[in-house]
Amino acid sequence: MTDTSLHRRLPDRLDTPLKSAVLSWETLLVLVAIGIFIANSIASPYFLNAWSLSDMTFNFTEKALIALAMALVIITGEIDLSVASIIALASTLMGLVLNQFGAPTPVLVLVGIFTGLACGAFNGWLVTGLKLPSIVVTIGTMSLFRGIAFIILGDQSYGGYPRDFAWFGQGYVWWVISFELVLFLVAAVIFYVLLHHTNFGRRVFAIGNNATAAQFSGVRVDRIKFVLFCLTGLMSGITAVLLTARLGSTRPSIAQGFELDVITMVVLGGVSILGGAGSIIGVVLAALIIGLVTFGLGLLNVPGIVMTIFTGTLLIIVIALPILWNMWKARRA
Amino acid sequence: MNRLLKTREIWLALAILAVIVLVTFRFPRFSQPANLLTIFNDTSILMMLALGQMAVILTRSIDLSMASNLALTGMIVAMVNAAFPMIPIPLLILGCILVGAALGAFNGILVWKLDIPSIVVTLGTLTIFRGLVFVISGGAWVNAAQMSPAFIQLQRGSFLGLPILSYFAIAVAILVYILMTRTPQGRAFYAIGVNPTAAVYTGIDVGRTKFLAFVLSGAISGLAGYLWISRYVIASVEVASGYELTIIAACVIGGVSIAGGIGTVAGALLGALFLGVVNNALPVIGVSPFWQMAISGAAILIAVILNARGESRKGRVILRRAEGVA
Amino acid sequence: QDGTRIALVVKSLGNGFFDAANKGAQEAAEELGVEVIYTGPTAATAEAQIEVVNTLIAQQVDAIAISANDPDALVPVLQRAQERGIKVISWDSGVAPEGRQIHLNPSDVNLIGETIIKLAADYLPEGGDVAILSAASTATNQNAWIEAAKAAIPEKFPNINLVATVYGDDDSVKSTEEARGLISAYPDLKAIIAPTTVGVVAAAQVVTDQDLIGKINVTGLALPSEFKQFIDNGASQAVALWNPIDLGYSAVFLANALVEGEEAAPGASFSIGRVGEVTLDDTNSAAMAAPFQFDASNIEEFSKIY
Amino acid sequence: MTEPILTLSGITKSFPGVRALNDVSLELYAGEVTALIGENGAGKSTLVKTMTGIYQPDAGEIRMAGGQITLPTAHSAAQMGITAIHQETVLFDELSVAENIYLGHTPTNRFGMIDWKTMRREAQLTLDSMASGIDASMPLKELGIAKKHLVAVARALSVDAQVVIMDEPTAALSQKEIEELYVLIELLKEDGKAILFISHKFDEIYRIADRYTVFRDGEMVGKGFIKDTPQSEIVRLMVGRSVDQIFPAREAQIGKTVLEVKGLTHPTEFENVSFSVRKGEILGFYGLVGAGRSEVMQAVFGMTRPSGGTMVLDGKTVAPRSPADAVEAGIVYVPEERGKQGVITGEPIFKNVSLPSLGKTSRSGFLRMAEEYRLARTYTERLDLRAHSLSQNVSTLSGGNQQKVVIAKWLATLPKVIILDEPTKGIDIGSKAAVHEFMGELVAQGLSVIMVSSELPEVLGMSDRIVVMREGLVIDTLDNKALAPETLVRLAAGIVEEAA
Ligand SMILES: Nc1ncnc2c1ncn2[C@@H]1O[C@H](COP(=O)(O)OP(=O)(O)OP(=O)(O)O)[C@@H](O)[C@H]1O
Ligand SMILES: Nc1ncnc2c1ncn2[C@@H]1O[C@H](COP(=O)(O)OP(=O)(O)OP(=O)(O)O)[C@@H](O)[C@H]1O
Ligand SMILES: [Mg+2]
Ligand SMILES: [Mg+2]
Repeated sequence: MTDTSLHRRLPDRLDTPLKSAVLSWETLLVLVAIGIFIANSIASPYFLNAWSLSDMTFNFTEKALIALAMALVIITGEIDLSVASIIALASTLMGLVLNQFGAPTPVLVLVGIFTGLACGAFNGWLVTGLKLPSIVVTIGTMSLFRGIAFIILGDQSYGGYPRDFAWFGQGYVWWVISFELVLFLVAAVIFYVLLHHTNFGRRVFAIGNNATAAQFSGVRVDRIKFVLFCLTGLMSGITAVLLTARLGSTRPSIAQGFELDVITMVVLGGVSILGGAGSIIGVVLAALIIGLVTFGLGLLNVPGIVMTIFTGTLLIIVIALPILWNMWKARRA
Repeated sequence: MNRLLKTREIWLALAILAVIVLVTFRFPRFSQPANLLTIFNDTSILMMLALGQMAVILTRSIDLSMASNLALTGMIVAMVNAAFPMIPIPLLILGCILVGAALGAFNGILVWKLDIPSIVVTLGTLTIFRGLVFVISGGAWVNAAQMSPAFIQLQRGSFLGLPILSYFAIAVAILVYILMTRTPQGRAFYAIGVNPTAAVYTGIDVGRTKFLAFVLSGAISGLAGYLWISRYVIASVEVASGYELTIIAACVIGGVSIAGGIGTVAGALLGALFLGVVNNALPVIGVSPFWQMAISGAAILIAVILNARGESRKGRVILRRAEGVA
Repeated sequence: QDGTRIALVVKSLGNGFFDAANKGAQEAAEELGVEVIYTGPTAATAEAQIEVVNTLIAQQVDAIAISANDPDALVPVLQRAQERGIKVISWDSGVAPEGRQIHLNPSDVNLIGETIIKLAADYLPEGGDVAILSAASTATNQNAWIEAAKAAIPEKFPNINLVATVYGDDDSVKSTEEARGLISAYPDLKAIIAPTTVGVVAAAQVVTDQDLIGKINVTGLALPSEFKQFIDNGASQAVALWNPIDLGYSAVFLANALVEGEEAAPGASFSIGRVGEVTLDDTNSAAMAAPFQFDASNIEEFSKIY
Repeated sequence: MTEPILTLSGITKSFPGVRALNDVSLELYAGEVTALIGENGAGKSTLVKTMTGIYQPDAGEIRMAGGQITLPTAHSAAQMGITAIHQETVLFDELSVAENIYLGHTPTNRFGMIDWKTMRREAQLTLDSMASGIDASMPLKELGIAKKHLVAVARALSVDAQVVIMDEPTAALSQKEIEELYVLIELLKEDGKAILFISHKFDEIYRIADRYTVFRDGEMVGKGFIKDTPQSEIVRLMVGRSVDQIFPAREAQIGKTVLEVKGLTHPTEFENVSFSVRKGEILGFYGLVGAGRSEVMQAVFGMTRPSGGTMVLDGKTVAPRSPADAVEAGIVYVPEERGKQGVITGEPIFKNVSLPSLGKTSRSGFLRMAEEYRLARTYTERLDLRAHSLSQNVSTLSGGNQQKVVIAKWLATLPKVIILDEPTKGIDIGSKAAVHEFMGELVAQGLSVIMVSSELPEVLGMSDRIVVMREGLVIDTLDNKALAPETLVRLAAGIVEEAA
């Protein structure tokens, strides 16, 4: 590093955008996704079929919707473990208004969404207002939200959702393109723009990289974190609508264990669990990969639990690979 | 100052007492020694696991794989026992501890050598370990009929009126207490949690210390694997599924700080005991079991809010007036 | 594709009861010359079962025979399967009629309900407190049996006092804890009735551990191979169960009949091979046989079979 | 001529973007105090860390008592008999004082168990020998900063060492405690220990050191005996030029009051702090470390909530509840801890600069990168930032250049008042001059500058008026006309009072 290499007039960047794109995490994920797609096509004759592929999307769209918002939360260095419980509570309250007051579909949807939002706001308040660590807060609210669902519903279930309500979880917009898939794609675009092309997104990254310095730079850290928890709650509420519509019934145990799948998607998508780095494209690709893996193995009638070995190993390997690669490079240097 | 440190545990102990007293009003039999011992015995496994988790959390890490480790070790030991009933139980227990420790070491190595955040590593092994349970068992359960009587009966024996299972918990608690307060290694767990940079300055290898914490939590999970299986006399894929969060909850209620460096053996034990007492009390006083989950969620939130209040009260004082006699 | 493929979807893999059913299903497969795919989720949840059904639809199997984790939640996906030309029957634990063409009850609901109470009452000549430890609160078949049992008590077993119904979720830990809870909450409890193979083992173990053999009688539905020791040690006097092997066997026969073009309608009767014949009722349900009782006299023999 | 106990030669150590040490050598002698002298960032602390096993040198060798040694860990250094009081207090708040002293070399009994009794007793003995008045069994977090520093000293002394290194041990101590430390150092000398003493205070050096070694920009530029060397010679070695020229002469165009702070109070940190700053003025804040200056500034900046007091900016009352409010009002703050509070490491230069000005560079909330680059270029080039590109990660910049990024960030918001907290701490000489020059330019443009500094020459050289703080109180506000440095030191240390 000599002085001559320092430019008087500072260039914007040295690497071309293309070069950095080629070397990115997303490229790695695209390659993995293509690999699994090909492997699936070879392994099962039933895979390459429009309806199969359409059915496959149901394996991930709901979780991926939450993963979009969760990615932002994790980028700021926080976490929300309560998403699955928010779904349970939102779904239960939808069932409650339906069965008690015979509420029509639009009201059901609003109840789902607002319950999610309220739960998210509660988490956000505990984290930013009371300055509590989010991992602990959301472990608590995880039991609390689902617990309320159990109190309301006990061993009962709610059913009898109207036909037009079911469309949210079972309907097709066009041919094999389901409403869930369309909603997910639209949400992905919105979140992509939000995170990568707005001031808000820029501040989210700044908080994740260094929350103190961000605050010292005039970023309203608490306000942004609060909004993000609300957003995660909102997406959980929307997911509650989809899932309830797809199942056509509500039990307090609905969506049990979703949270870990969602976080796996986010982390596999290249979002740093320590905060400050990640992309929506990565998360979308990770969701697709998980969908491909689980559906592909399902076609071979591999039990779900064995699939989790694949996803768990994939997670560790994909995270470890770049690290090992860097270590190897450093050793050679 | 020591008083201040101790208050957290004392408050928790008082809370537990309060629950017991309240329940006793409605149901006198609840506070009979026999019932209290039963609760203690019922909570033994959770107490041990909470101690293992505490060691990991002290080092600013987290182990989400404990319950899966427990299930895997438990399945292995159950299958070994079913196939070779003549292997003496102490040997099996030793084997469990070693297998559990090895699984923990796998987590630890990834955290130490590759510097992958522990939450990612253990999120991965959480699913891998449980998947392996299915793979090795082919999905079949090992049930009471296949286990040897010694295997099942060991923890059910009692000594001085207390079941053997309780002694396991007491032994683990004593060992961890000695480790945490009497050995340089134990203090290293605290040191790297309080201030990792300063720990390096004092010659502590941060990575290696985290590794050892994972080995410890793994070994305890392994031991708990045997105890769990022989207690519930069924080994299946679903054993203790989702229990990892209960373990963390016990730690949090017990005042173990998720940011590392703060936590005591007594706190973790009381945290687990609190959950145990509440779970036992609810059905007895006729509260619907459906309230149980919401109540433990609320308990976690209240505990963490109280702990945070306690911590934020200390502020640095630079005014001579405020410092009093300086 | 070549031969007929029938998927036998169970509530969760690794459950001894379903493994036994699979034995019978494979037997039927051989007899009929069809292929049986034995599958299911590892956790007994509706969501996981839906994913399994989705992949079966993609594989274009000819028929699905399912023991459902939830009677309603599986309806949409099973309807979609039917739209794609797949025959659907439920067995053991049913789905709502919209979701399937036939439901095969292992036995008659009322008969089972009555049997589980009778198992307890037989050994309580004076009467007394009994409690039920069920599977998941959402389990269709258990709920139906419990309803039937409650209905039978007032007339047929007036001195039996049902004090509580708790749910162990077919999870051995939860079941154990619920059983403990029952025992401490109801000091005068005389019997625990567990109409589930997981719960009954857990309850018997608790009774054994707490030295309550002779004070509390555990009974319900149990697999003889898993339960033998508790009959032997006296924690239980008698339990009952139908034959899961026959159940799996019959389910495959029914599914295959539909694939071969037979129509499911009230009143129609189907041959179920060596087990005999069943007739559909108004809801297209059929019942296989009365539950069979196991006690000290015959447990040895049956524990070797299933 | 005696042989040195410890010899370092050819030591080189680089960090990304900085060569902190370049082929330096150093000798330490038994029973003698060697002073290591050099400006901020000269590499002194880095050398200490290579001598204590915390950093591994890229090249060079360490010899002790004739033989070559390696120090792979901090533990091995302690075993070799090298101990240090580090510049940062590297202690554990949640642990007891005794444990802080002994962690890493705790006394154990024959079962390998920690011998708490011995530990507490020994720790208490060490503390008492320093007349510290600290109880070894209390938790460290209950001590003030000066006491904590004493614990760090006790920690170093608890190791049975041949070589004792002290990196600015007196920076946080009061006069009385410093005297105790001198006594201790004499005792160590008598014991035949070799002592390396790092300090920026010449009076101290001349009082206790026998030899000196001077570093400049990571290189060893001179050494010798203190007795034979005049202070001016050492300063010339240190800085490479004569001292008076460092501060730019400027003509103050001072206008009306811009910011008026009255009676600002915080429950634990400071009380009744009042001051005002005028247009075109540099207001210096002087005090010892821990005097509470940073806390006052952070309250003005909305970072902490004061319990009382008022602030008037341009005739309007302001009460910022967050830094964002303060920035909106036109008050900005360049924090002291650059890495933690100043730059967002992990993000490129242009994102750092544009962060508070996103409102200006974006259109209805959507980013416009081209605008960001333009904004960043405008301000970083004005500050003569040395970097390869605007997309370079700030963490790869040297300290001085990071500081420029922080300042550029704030200038882009067009503030009214800019607060600089230790603006040249850890900055190399060249950048330091640039920062000073730039402060002159800022006030010339009509901004108001508040400069917190512990460096006496800087305060005297730059300020129009000086506020002196001690223990959370404003002691005095002085016009910077023919002020004697001693006056400030005395006010800051409270020596006047004690004499009276
Ligand atoms: N961990 C690190 N990473 C990158 N650069 C570093 C690191 N530590 C020190 N430096 C750089 O090395 C140089 C020397 O720093 P060092 O702390 O040794 O200075 P010093 O002489 O002790 O200064 P002071 O008098 O302020 O304590 C500085 O430019 C500093 O920014
Ligand atoms: N009583 C204390 N306990 C702990 N840390 C303290 C205490 N007093 C001061 N410090 C620390 O010392 C540093 C300087 O303190 P502070 O900012 O209050 O004073 P200052 O006058 O601004 O000193 P400086 O010259 O360092 O700017 C800060 O990092 C602060 O956290
Ligand atoms: Mg230094
Ligand atoms: Mg300061």
